[in-house]
Amino acid sequence: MKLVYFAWLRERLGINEEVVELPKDVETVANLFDWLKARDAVFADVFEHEAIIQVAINQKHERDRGASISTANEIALFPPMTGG
Amino acid sequence: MKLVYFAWLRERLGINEEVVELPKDVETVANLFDWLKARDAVFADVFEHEAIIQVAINQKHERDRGASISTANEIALFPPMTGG
Amino acid sequence: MIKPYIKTQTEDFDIEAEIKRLTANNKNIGAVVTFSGLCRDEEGALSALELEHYPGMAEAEITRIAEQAIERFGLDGISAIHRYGKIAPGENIVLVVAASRHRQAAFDGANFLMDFLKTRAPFWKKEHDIKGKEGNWVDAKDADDDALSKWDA
Amino acid sequence: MIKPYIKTQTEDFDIEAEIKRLTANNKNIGAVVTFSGLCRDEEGALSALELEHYPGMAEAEITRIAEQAIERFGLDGISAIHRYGKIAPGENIVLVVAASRHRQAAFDGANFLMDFLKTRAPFWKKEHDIKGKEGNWVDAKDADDDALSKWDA
Repeated sequence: MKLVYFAWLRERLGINEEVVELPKDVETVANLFDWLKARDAVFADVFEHEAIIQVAINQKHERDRGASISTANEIALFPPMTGG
Repeated sequence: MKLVYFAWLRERLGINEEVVELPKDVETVANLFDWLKARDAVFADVFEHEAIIQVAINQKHERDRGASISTANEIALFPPMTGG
Repeated sequence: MIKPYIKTQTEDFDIEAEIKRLTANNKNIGAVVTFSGLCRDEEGALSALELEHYPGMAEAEITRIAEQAIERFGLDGISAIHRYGKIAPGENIVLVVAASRHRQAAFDGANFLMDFLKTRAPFWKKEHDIKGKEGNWVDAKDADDDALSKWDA
Repeated sequence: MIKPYIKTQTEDFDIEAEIKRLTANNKNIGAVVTFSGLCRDEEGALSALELEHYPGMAEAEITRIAEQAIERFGLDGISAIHRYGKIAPGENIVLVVAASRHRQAAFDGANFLMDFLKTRAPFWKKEHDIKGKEGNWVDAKDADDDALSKWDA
């Protein structure tokens, strides 16, 4: 599965994107957040106020942290959007 | 005093503008309407449904038929406006 | 003190140039809204609209409404150009441009000026049909009067 | 079936050309509203905004919102062009154009798309100050979330 990062998330994590192999029990957005934080101290730090982090699954915005990620090819993580 | 006419009022009356000498007792918009109708059968006809005729005194829209015309240099008569 | 730019003219206008007129010397403008009103062909029945106006009063009335819009919405600039004479379907009739720091003020300013212009600016439209015959003077619409009520304070 | 014209690009856009794109083949359009969002210089403090976007999702989200606008307001056309990359004060960032038979639909369509684009389209702005230093990422504004509430059915 591909993970992509934008804006200050990208900058603070120091990566644009990565391909990860998730364990079988990482089934939801919330599971993914926990897995990322456990994996890496920088992620744990950046995800400290994780409530504001926005998620898109296969390029669709997903607000439900309980949403399944089982069919996801690409998950994006980013701050609140400031377009326009 | 100058009277100016626009749109279908102008067309039906057959004049763009005229200079008139009003009698002393023609003091309001309502008086002017009565005076014009009495003066001319075409005016009487065109002013039959006079409620929709709009008035501008010195280029300012005036909805009050009782408004004084004593300081007017120019009075315009026209149908409801359809700009934009 | 912001001054409206108001014109009546027979020729077409350049929207890009009119936007630049408001933004060129003010880099704190964040939002520009334009409204252009076009002549519709009424499903092919219309060959032209002929617009008559009351010179002097037309510019004065639009200026008065535009000054209200500046004050009410805190605009950094507002312009209106209204054409008169014969206008073919697909051609521009009227342009309003409103500029502000923030977007809602620009939207409201342009919308407000258009609503008042429709019923307060001394212009009248006559239809010419496709056979070249002069047709009817367009009636004022109740919907245009109703549109004003949304601006009641 | 009306299809929105949606683009993300680094280069500036031509507002006049974008209006023509919607009106050229439809003489029953009577109203065109454009919104342009410009980079403000924040009283001279800002040298540029840098816009980052999520390619693919950005176009898809704006298209989705634009399709809602067509349906909801009965538009005859709608376009949006959003720039990304470095943008200097006074330059355009985003353009929305909405066309309809009648003016309120065009105003509402453009306003609706802008409100949703602000908080739903995956773009992020970073400030560069006049000393050339990369500054902060712009925070999302509560006011932009609040603006959406006016579209609750």
